[in-house]
Amino acid sequence: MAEASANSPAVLRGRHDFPEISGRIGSIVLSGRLPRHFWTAFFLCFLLVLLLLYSITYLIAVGVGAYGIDIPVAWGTMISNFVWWIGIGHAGTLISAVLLLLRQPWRASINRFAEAMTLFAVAMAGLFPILHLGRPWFFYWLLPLPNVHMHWPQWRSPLVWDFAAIATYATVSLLFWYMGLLPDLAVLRDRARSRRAQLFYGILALGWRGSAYHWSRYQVVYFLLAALATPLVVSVHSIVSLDFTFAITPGYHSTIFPPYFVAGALLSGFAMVLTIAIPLRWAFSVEDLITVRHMDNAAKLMIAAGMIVAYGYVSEAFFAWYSGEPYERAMMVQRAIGPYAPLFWVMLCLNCGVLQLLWFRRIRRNMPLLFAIAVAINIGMWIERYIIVVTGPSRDYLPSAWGEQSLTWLDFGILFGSIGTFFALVFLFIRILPAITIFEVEEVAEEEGKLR
Amino acid sequence: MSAIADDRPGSAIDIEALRKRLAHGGEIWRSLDEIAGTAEFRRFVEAEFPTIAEHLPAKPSRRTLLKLMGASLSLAGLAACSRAESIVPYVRQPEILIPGKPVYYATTLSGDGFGIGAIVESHEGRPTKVEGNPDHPASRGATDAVMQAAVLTLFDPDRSRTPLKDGRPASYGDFLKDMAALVSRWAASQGQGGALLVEATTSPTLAAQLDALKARYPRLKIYRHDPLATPAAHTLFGSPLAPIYRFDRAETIVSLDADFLGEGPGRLAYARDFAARRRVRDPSDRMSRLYAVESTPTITGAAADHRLAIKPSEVESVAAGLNAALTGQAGESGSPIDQAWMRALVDDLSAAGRNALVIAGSHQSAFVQATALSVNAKLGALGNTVELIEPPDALQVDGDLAALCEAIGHGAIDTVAVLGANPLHTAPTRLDVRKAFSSLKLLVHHGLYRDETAFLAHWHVPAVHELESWSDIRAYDGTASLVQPLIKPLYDGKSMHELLAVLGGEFETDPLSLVRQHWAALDDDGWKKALRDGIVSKSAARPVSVTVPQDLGGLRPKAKAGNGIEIRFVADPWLRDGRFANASWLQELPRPLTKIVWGNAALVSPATAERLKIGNGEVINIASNGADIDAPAWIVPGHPDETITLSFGFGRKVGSVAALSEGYDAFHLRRGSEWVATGVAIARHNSSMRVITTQQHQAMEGRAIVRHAPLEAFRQDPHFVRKDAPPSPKETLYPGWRYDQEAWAMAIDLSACIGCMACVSACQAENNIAPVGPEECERGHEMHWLRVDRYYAGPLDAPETFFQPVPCMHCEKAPCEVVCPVNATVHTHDGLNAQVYNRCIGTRYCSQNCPYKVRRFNFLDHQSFDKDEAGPEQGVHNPNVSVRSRGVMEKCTYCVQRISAKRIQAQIENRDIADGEVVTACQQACPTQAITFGDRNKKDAKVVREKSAPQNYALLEELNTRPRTTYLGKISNPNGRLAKPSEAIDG
Amino acid sequence: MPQIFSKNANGVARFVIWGSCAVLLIAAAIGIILPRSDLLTGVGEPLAQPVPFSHKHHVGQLGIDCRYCHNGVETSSSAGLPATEVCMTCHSQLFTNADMLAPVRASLASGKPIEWQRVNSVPDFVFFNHAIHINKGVACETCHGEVDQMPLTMRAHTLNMEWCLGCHRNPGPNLRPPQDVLMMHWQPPANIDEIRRQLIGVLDIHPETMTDCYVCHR
Amino acid sequence: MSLYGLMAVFADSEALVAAARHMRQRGYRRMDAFSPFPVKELDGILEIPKTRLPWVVLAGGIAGAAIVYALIWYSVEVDYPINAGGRPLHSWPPFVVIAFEAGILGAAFAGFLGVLAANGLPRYHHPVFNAGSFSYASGGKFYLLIEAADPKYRKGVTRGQLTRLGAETVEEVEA
Repeated sequence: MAEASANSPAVLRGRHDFPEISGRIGSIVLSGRLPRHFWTAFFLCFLLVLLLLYSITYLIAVGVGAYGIDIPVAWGTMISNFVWWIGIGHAGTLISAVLLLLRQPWRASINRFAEAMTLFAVAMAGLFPILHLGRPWFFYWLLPLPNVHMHWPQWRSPLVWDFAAIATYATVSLLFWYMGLLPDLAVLRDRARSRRAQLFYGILALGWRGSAYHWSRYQVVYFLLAALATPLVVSVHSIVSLDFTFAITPGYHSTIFPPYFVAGALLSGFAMVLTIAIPLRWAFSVEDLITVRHMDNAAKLMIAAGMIVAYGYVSEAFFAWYSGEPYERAMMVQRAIGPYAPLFWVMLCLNCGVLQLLWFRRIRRNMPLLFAIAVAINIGMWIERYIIVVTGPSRDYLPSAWGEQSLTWLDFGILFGSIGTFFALVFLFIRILPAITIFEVEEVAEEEGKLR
Repeated sequence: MSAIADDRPGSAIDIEALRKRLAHGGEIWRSLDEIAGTAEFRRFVEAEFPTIAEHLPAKPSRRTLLKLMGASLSLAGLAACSRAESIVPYVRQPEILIPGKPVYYATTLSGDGFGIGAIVESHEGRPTKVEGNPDHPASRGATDAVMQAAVLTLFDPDRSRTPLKDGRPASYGDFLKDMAALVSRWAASQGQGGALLVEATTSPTLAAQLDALKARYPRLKIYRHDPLATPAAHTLFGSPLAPIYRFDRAETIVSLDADFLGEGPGRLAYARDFAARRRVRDPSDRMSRLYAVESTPTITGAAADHRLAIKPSEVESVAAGLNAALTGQAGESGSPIDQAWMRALVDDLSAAGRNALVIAGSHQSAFVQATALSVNAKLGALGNTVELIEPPDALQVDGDLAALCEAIGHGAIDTVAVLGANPLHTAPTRLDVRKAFSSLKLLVHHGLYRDETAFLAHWHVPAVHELESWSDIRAYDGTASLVQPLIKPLYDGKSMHELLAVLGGEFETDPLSLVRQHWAALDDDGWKKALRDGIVSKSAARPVSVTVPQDLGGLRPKAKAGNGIEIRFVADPWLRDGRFANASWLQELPRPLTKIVWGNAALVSPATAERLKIGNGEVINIASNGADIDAPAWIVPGHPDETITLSFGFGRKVGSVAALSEGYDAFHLRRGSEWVATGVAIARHNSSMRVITTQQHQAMEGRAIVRHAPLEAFRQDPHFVRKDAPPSPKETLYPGWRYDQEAWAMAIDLSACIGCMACVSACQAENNIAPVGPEECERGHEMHWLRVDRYYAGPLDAPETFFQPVPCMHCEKAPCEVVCPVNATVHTHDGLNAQVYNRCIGTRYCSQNCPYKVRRFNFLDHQSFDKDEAGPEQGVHNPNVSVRSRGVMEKCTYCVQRISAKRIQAQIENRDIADGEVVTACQQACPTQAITFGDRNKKDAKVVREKSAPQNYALLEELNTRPRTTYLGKISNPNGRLAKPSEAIDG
Repeated sequence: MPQIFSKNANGVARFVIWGSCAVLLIAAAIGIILPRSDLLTGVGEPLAQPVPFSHKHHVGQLGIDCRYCHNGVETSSSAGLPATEVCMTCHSQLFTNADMLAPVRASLASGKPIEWQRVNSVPDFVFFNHAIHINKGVACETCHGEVDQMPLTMRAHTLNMEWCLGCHRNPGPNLRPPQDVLMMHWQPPANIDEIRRQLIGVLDIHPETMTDCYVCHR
Repeated sequence: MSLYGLMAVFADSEALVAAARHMRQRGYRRMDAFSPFPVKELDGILEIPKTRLPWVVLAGGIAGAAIVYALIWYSVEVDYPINAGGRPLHSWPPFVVIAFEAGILGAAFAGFLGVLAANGLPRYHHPVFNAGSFSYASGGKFYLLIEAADPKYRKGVTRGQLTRLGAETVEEVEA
C-alpha cells in the first residue's frame, strides 16, 4: 500500500506525524482562523436560513394551500424534498458503516463529515413531513402517547413506519457519530488553550483517556453499531419508498422501488459528499488527507449506484408495459409525453446521461468537473423525486380527475431555504468539530507507513 | 358553527342580534371600489375567501398573527382547554320548538316566476336546507341546484339592508311619507303618469293586487320586464295557451331545440317522468326514445338517444321537414337533416301514435311551436301526451320594457315603481333605460340587492327574501301554493304585496293578511292544510281542448338565414339573468356540460374553432347588430358548427361574490328579447382569458368507467357491463369483516342521471361545504364532495355524452384507510368509510391513495368556525355537521348525520331502521331518482333490488376495493335503423 | 498536563445523568396525570353565574323534576335550558323581590336572555345526544353527578374522550332501568348485575357499535 | 497524596507494545496502556477479557422490538380495535416493520450506553490526568501505566525497568 500507483492513488499523500495531523485538523476548530470566503459562504447560507424561516412562517400562517399542491396531486415538493434529503443522508452512514465493516482504509478521512452530512440531511428531511401536514402542530399524533382521547397511531400506514424509521435512523446516526467523535474530542480538549474550549470539549469528551481497555470495548461496539446501521440504512430508504409502493396509485405501486430508492439515495448521497468534499479539501488545504483517491472512489460508487438507478428507470417502464395494466401503461406514457415530460427528460439527461462521464478516469480526477457533475446529479435526483411524487396521481384511474399541480415561490423558498440551512449547519460543524477523524487518520498513517 | 347540542338555543338569539347589527350597522357603499375598502367587505371576504383576502391591499396582519399564536398554543396542547363559553336560552320559548330538533315547513320557491314546492328544514328558527315537496306537482320531492342556494342568498351579507333615498339611508317611515304624497297625487290624477314595472310572476295575490290598483288608478300603466321570457306562444288560438307534457305517457319524444330537462318551470316533474319511462332493470322492460334536435348542447341532448346539432336558424326547416314528412309530402330539399334520419324518426313517431310527443323549445318561433302542436295533433297526441292550459303567468299588462321607455320618452310616464326587476342590467341594447329612467320624476326600486337600478332610483326599498315572506305562487301546471316565511325578515325587507298595498294607499298592512285576504275562500282549516301540504288542493289548471288549424294560422318558416355565424343565447343554468350572481354556491357549481365555474365562455364547436383557429380560453370579439363583446372561447364537442352559445347572468360586478366572478355580459349583444342572433362577426384577439373548469379531461381513455349499451345489446346480454371490462377479483388476502347490523350502500343509475347537478348543490348545502372562490378553483382546490363527471365518447362533432356522479365509494377494503397514520379515516360497524375531521392532521395520503379521487382537502382556511369571526353566512350552516378547519381532509360521508339521526330515533323506539328512512341529500334532491340508498343487509330494500339489476357494476372494481357505491350501466334506446356513432374515436 | 475538571466533576456528571432521567420520568408522569386532573378538566369547580342558581335548592330540597326545566332531554339532542319564562312561572309568585333574581326579572322585561356560563361542554366537533342516553338507561346523575348536592353547578366528570369511551366500551355498569334515569342517589337493587345483563338485551344496546367514530364525530 | 502509579511515555506504538509485553512477562498485572488510536496487540498482552457487550446489544435489540410489537398488539387488539380498510386487526407484516426499527434503536442504545457504562464514562477526573506528560495535545504519544497497587510494584525497580524499555520519560502519577 505504500506505493501510490497510477491506478490507485494512495489514501494519504505525503508524510505525516501525529502532532502534525492532530494539529492541522484541530487548529481548523481551535484557532478559529478560517478563510474569509468561509464566512462569506456562511453569510449567504444564513440568508437562506432566513428565507426558510420566513417561508415556514408563511406556510404555517396561511396553510399548505399556499404552495402548489391540489387534488388530485395532493403531495408535492414537501415530499420530494423529504425523499431527496433522506437520500442524501444515506451516503454518510454508508461510508462510515459499510466501509468500516469492509475495512476500507479510504473511509477514514471522509467519514466524519459524511456522517455529519447525514445528520444534517436527516434533520432537514425530518422537517418536511411536518411541514407537509395540513395541521403541523399535531404531528405528535403519530406517536403512541397515553392521551385522553385514547387514540393510537394507525400502524399499517407507511407514514408511521416512516416516522419510526427516520427517528431511529437519526438517533442511531447521532450515536454512531458521537461515538466516533469521542477520541477526537479528547484531542481537542487537550489541545484547547482557552478554559471555555477546554470545558466545552472536555464535557463532550466524557473524560476519554484512550485506555487499552476502553479501546477494546469501544471497537467492538463501534463495529456493532456499524453492523446495525447497515441494515438500517437499507431499511430506511426502503420504507421511504414504501410510502409510494404501498399506495395503489399508478406510478407509485411498484416492487422495484425499495432497491431503486436505496440506489438513488446512494447516488445522491455520494453526489452530495463530493459537493461538500471538493470545496472543503481545497479551502482548508487538506488535499493530502482527503486525496484524489477518495474522490475517485466516491465517483466510482456513484456510477455503480447510478447504473442501478438507470436499471430502475428501465425496469419501471418495462414492468408498466409488461404488467398489461392499462393504468400503469397510460401513466408511464404520460410521464414521457404528458405535462411533466420536460422534467422527465431533464432528469434522464442528468441522472443517466451526465453520469456516464464518470467512466473516464480523467474526468473523475478533474475536481472542478467532478464537482459540476455532482451538482448536476443532485439536481437530477431532486427532479426524479418530484416526478415520482407528482406524475402518478396526476394521471391515475379516472381521467375526469386528472390534473397537474403547480410550483410556487413557496416550494422553492422552502427547498432553497433548507439547502442553505443544511450548508449553514455544515459550516458550523466545520467550525466547531473536527471535520476529519484525527484518530483514524493517525491509525491509517501508521498502518500505511506514512509516518515521518 | 357549534355542534354542541346544548348550544342550540343560542343560535336563534344570535340571528336576532345579527339582524339588528346588520340592519343598523355598516356603511352604505356606492360602488365596488368603494366597498372594497370597507372593513365589512374585507371581513366578509376574509371569512369566505381567505386567499382572496390575501390579495386585498393592506391586509391587516392581525389575523396571521393570531393564527401563528393559535398554532403555537396548539403546539403547547392548550387549545383544548378553552372553557366557559356562554350559553343563552330563550326568554320565551316557542311552543313547537325544542332546541336541537329541526322543524320542517312547506313553502314554495320561485324560479322564473313559477313555483316549485319546497320543504325547508329550520334549526331554532334558522332555515338551513331546502328539500323538494313530494306533494307539489312541480317538485315531486326533487329540487334543483338553484333552489338549494335559497338559504345561502337568505343569509347573503350583501343584501340590501335599509331603505335608501337618493342613495342615502332613510327610514321606512320617510318612504311611507313620500308614498303618501304619491298616492294622493295618483288618487287625484287617477294614476296619470304612473307606471309599475313587474317581473314574471304567477302570484294570484299579486295579480289581484295589480287589478285592484288598476281599478283604483285607471290611468296607471303596468309593464312587464322579464329578460328570460320566451315569446308568447300559440298565437293559433287567440288567447295564449301553455303546453304541459306528459312524459309518463310518451314513447317517442322529439325535441325541437327544447331543453325540457334543464329549463322551464316543469323541468323537475318532466325529468322525473322522463326517467321513469326509461327505467330498465330487466330485458323485458320497455323504454321511451328521445330524438333531440338542438342548437346548443343541453343536458336534454345529452340524454337523447339520437341527437342532432344544428344552427339555430335551421330549427324551423327541421320542423317544417318533420311536418312534411309526417304528412307524406316529400322532404324539403336543403333540410339540414339526413333523410334516413328523418324517415326513421317519422316512422317511430307514427308507430307511437298518440304516445308520441313533439316538443318545441319555448324560445322557438311561433312557427316551430305551431308545427309541434300540429304534429302532435296529427299523431293524436294532443290531449294525451300534450295538454294545453291557460298560462299560469298570464298577466294583463300594458307592454314591455320597450313600451315603458317609449312612454317615458313621450313624457307620458314620470313615475315608475320597479318591483324586483333590474332592467338596467338586463335591458336589451337598443333601449337606453338609464337615460329614460334618469328623466323620471320619481323612480322607486324594490329589490333584494342594491343593484344597478337601485343606484339610479330615488327610493330603494329592500325586498324580503322568499324564505322571509308571505306570498303565493302557481306551478307550471297552474297549481297554486303558498309561500310562508321561515324566519322574520333579517333586514327589514318588504314584500312586493306590502309595496303594492302602499301604492294603493294602505300603509298599515302586514304581509300575512294581504295574502290571507286573497284566499278568503279558504276557511281556517283549508288555509292550514294548504300551508301544511304546500299546495292549495285542486288548484291545477284544467286542460283546454283545442283544434289545431291545418294551415298553422298562416305561419311560415322564416327565410333561410345566410351562412354566417349565429349566436344562441341561453340563460346560465344557475345564475339565470344574473339575479343569483352573488350566490357563491351557484357561481362555483360546475355547469353541467362545460364544467365551467366562476364565469362563462363563448361556446363553439371543434370544427368552428379549427376554422377560426381559436383555442380554449382565447379571447374572441363577437360583434352583432352594432354591439360587441370580448369573450374567451371554449370548445364544446357536439356544439353545432358556425354557432356560438352565449350565456346571460355574468359580467355583473355588483355584490362581493359576483365581483369575484369572471365572464362577459351577453345582454350587451341582445337587441330585444330574441334568443338567437344572426350575422355575427368574430374577430380573434391575440390574448387569452382564464376559463376555470373543474374537469380537464373529457375522454374515458378506453377505460370501463361509464359502461353503456343500447337497449338491444342489453336484451341480448343483460350482463353487458361485464363485457370487455376487467374482471373483478373475488379473492383477498384478508378475511372479510362482518357487517351484521346495517350495511349502507348506494346505487346510482347512470341511465337516469341527466347531469343536472342538483345533487352536488344539495350536498353542498347539507354538508357545510365551503365555496373557495375562483382562484382556488383554478388551482384545483374546490371542495365538492360529490362531483358529476362528464365524459364524451365517439366523434368529436357528434359525441355521446355521459354523466357519472362520483361520491365516496365507501370501499370495504378502503385504500385510504390503511394509509392514514392517525386513524382519522376508519370503517364503522355499518360499513361507512368515516372521516374524523378532528383527528385528521392533513397528511393527504388518503387522497393520494384514493383511486376515485373523491377526497377534498381544506388547503386554506375556507370557512371560519369562530362564531364571532364568521359573517352572517354562517347562519346557513347545518348544525349537525362539523365545519372543517384548514388542513383537514373531508369527503362524502353518506350523510352520516342523517343516518345518525335516524339511528338514534330508531333506537329510542327500539326498532330497526326502516328501508327508505335514511335519505341522503343527493338522493333527496335528484329529480330522476337516479340515486338509491339503503341497507344492503335488508333483503327487500330498494337498494338491494337496484344492485341486483344485471347492469350493476362497481367503478374500478378490478382494484378490489369492494365499493359500497355501485353504478347501473347506462342503457340508451337508439333506433336500430340508424347507425350508432362510431365508438372508435374516444374523445 | 493538569486536570481540567476537579474531583467532584465525576459526582456532578453522575448527578446530571441520573437527574435528567428522573426529570424525564417526572415530566412523563405529569404529562399523563395533568390532562386528567381537575386542574385542567375543571371538575368540581363551580363557575360564576349571572344568577347563583342552586340545583341543591331546586332539586334537592324542592324536588323539581329535571324535565321541568330541561324539557328536551327525552326527545332531543339538546336537554335544553329553561327560558326566562320558565323561571318566572314560580318566581312571579315566590321571592318576587329578591335581589338575587333581579337579572331574571330584567330578562323577562327586556326580552334579553340571561347569559349563563356553560358548565358541561364538549368541543364543537363532538355531537352529544341527550335523548338516546336517557332512553337507553343512562341516568342524568351518571354524567352530571349529584346535582342535588350542588349549590352552584359544577362539572362532575371530565367529559373527555377517555371518559366517554369508558362507558361506550362497556356500558353495563352505568345502566339502570330507563324509568329510574331521572332519579338522584339511585340505589341499585341486589340483583343489579342480572338486571343490567337483561337491559343490554332488552334495550338492544350494541357496545361493539358504540365506539364507531361517527357516533360522536360527524 | 498517595501514589496512583508510574506512567511511562513511548514514542510509538511498537515501543509501547514491547514495553507492555516485557512488563507483563515480569509479572505485572495491574497496568494499563493509553494510545491515541487502538493498538491491537495490547488486548492480548494485557489479557483484556472478551467483552460481553455484543450480548447486551442483542438483548437491547430484542427488547426494543418486543416491547414495540407488544404495544402495537395491545393497541389494535385490546385497547381500541378499529376496522381500518378491512384489514385484520392483527396485521403482522406492517407491525414487523416498526418492530424492526425499534429493535435497531434498542440495540443501538444498548450498545452506546453499554460501552459508556462498561468503560466507566463519563469520568472527568481521573488520576492519569495528573500525569504531566499525559496529553493528547501534541498528538500521538503512547503511555504505559503501572499501578502502585500492583503487588510487584517497587518504586525504583519499576521505574528502572520502564526506562530500560525505552520510555522517553517515566513519571509518578498521584492518585
